[in-house]
Amino acid sequence: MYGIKYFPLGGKRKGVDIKGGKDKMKGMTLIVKKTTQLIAGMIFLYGIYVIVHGHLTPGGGFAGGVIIAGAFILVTLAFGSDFLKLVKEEMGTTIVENIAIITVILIATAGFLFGTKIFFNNFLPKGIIGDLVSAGVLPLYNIFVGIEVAASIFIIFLSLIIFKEESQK
Amino acid sequence: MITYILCFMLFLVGLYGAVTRRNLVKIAISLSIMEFSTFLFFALLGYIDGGVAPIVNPAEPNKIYVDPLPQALVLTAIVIGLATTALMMAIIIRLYRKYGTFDIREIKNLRG
Amino acid sequence: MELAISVILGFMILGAIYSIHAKDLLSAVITCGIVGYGLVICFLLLKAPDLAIVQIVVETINLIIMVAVVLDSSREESYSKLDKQGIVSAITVFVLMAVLLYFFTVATRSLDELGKSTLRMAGPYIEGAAAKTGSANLVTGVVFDFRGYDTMGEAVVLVTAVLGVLTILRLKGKK
Amino acid sequence: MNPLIPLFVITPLAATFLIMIIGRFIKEFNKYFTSLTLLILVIISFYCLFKTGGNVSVYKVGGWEPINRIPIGIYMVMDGFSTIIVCIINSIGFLSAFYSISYIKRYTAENYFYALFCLMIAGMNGVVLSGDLFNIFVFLEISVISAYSLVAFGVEKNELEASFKYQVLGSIASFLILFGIGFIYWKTRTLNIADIKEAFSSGYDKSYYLFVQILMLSGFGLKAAIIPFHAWLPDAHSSAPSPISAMLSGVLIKAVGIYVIIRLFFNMFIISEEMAILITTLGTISMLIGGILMIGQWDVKRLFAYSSICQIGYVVLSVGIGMILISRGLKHDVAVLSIAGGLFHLINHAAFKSLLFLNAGAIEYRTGTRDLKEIGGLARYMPVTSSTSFIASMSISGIPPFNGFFSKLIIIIAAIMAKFYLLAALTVIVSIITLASFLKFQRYAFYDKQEYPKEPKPKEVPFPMVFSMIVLSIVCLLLSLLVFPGFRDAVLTPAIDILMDPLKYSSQIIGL
Repeated sequence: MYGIKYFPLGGKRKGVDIKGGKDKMKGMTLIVKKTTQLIAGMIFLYGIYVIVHGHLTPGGGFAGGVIIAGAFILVTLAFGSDFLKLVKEEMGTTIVENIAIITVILIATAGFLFGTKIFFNNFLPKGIIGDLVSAGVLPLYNIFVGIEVAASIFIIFLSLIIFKEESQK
Repeated sequence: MITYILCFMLFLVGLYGAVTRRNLVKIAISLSIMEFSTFLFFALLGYIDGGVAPIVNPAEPNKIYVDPLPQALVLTAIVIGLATTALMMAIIIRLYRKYGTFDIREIKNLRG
Repeated sequence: MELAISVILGFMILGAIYSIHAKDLLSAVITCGIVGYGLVICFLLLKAPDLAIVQIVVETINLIIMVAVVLDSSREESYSKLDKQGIVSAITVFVLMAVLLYFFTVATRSLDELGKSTLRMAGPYIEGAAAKTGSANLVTGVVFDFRGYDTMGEAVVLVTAVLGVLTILRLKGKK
Repeated sequence: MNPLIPLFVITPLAATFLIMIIGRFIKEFNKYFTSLTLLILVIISFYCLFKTGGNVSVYKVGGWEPINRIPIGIYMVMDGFSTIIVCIINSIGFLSAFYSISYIKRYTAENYFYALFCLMIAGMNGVVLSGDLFNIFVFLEISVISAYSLVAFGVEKNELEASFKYQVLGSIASFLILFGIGFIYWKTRTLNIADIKEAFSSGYDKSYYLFVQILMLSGFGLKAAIIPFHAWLPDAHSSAPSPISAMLSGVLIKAVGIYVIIRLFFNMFIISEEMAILITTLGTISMLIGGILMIGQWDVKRLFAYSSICQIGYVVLSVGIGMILISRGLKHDVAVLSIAGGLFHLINHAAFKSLLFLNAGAIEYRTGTRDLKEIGGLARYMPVTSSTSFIASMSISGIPPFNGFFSKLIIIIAAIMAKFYLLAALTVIVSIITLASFLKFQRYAFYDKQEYPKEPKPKEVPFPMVFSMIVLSIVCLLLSLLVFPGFRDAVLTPAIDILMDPLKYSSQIIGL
């Protein structure tokens, strides 16, 4: 009986609407917050693992990026944030995203400028198959594409939330 | 061959939904279903009997691997699908705020 | 193998039909998500773990976005009885579907069966590809090295969609 | 290996992200930088046209050489045909971007506009310069997704609805294309267009070919708005901001629709008579119905949008006549003439239709409406807009000194020489309908009333808009020169050669 009051079943609790509205951005209940604290870090680490081992095991920049974005989304949903902070966050994330994608293009053109003067050339030494540091530029692509994907999905989510908040005013 | 036909049937179900439904969200769902069937079609094309997942283990060479090319294509296509769905959802929520309904028959400002 | 995939596909088709016809939009969206997760199992059976991972996370994000849109609304599909135009269009679509299905079965008669595929372009991706790209995961090798240009395009598509979402969700269009 | 080829894609992409980063901190950076980038691209593309236009140059991305004559990487290909389209894309893109400098001031978030504009250019350049089917799909998605967002740029009711319609039909088209690519991969196990041609040449299975060709034709036909698939075009083109309408109508439907259809049917599939007749029929229907629907329109931009469908019908029709002749194996010179007419009309249409949409934008910029019944007597207040739109209207209706006349004449002559008398007659009739509609536009917009009915009186638009319109109207006049042999040999002949000789394309690419 006592715990049910704080259990995030969704829908309407006593007078408070979890689904939407201004109340949402104040965050969810204590249990959710504590659980999120525990889990979000692990999800984040798992995302990094998937990205870094992209050339050895299944996964890669895209999967890992989406997982990292999932961790951020979880934290935002659980803890909430006020409106102004959200807008700032969105601006920052946009810049991160653009820098990441421009780095991908720079790496691609790097083979164009030096190396063998070919666009998209894998100009770094390949190393031994199975090592963490191997496969030339592929891990770099994985990392920057991962950052870019994470930022993109987080921006999509944030802009949806911001739009909802704005249009309710 | 039956799997390919079923896969194409899934595609047709999506097409049917996209053409006949009158609800914005339902149209988006139908498009997602078409997307799924296309991904599955590519994955089916790459399968080889007795093949293993295309991850090389230097200790055990000379295995049969499934075709990695369609998998790479699907990987690309999945992310493109995510992008289109996100954009479509943004337009849908915008239209809902303007009209207060998802029904396409009431959203008919433009002729033709 | 073929049987297992066919059974899952059958359930996916049923789920798709239900999802298209459900009255409550939330259940429609969630059923669509379940169909997507069914796809994950198919990918695992087809020996495509990369795709399974990407599909499962992307489907989750997709579901979050869709539910966020639907939850805010009335959720009911305003259902009205089939009018004349609806019946005509439904009949046309069914006929068209039957014709397409027939042509599909005819057209695919001479093609490879499931699991009997040969390799032409992908041959070099497997033989000695690990030495060429240095990547143990052949899919990553293909995605970022042989077809890296495609992948750059794909990342750009995502950026384009983000720019589009930011553009569309502006409150004021004109000054 | 021509190192200039990847620049067409990298430069606009890099410009996009620089605009997104630097444009946040420095105002006014975005507009001038976009125009500058596109100006550079225009110079490079014309350099390519006159320097290397004739021969096929291949760029192997990643430096992957073919193994056993089977290409394994992605190839970028630049030949006569794609060079022409690249020149069109970048020139119209530059003029539209320059025009936007004053036009888009009324909207918020200019950064996003210019970023999406550059992405659209990058996507179209990528589609046109690609020699790989899946690569075409990826870049097509870049260009159409930015087009969806740009159509909705005004975020009012009409824009959003048009964008949604465009997006639903565009997504269906994308999945049809993707399914078709899968089908081709199923049979040939390769994605390079030249290599697919090689693989197709062994073993001919009629039902398979027909199915694949219909999938591809309906997919790209939806993008090109050929008639049964045209539902999105009038809404999208009339709702978008005017520079974007000019891009969509003048370039996008050609680069991602007509160009790819012609490329695939001439250089990848084996031309069969059934498909040739189907394509000709679709072209004829587009031409007729587009012309008939055009008559009743009072909204300026909708009138132009329907006329786009009609003019695209001309292009498809003449290319289709060429295909019929090729598949029957007779009258090779007439087929060449017919395809030349189609390509010439494609180039001309890009020039005058963009000009018309820019004019419509100028009218809307000063009067705030697009309804022909509410405006009138503008000739006195907006002399440049009036005279340039007169040139464009005469071009599109085929009045002698302008470019439209020559291309329509070539199409009609080719139809008569191929003994398709009915088609020739229809072409003439639709041309007259076009003339009537555009005379209506001229009369009601510029000459009908002595005085503009409302206050304040409109005045001429700012310099960037005037500049773009004048340049385009000069281009309309200059393009007439393409009928003379010297210019034709430099521009049109290499493109026709690559299309007419089915083995040239594939052998050059694989052999190199």
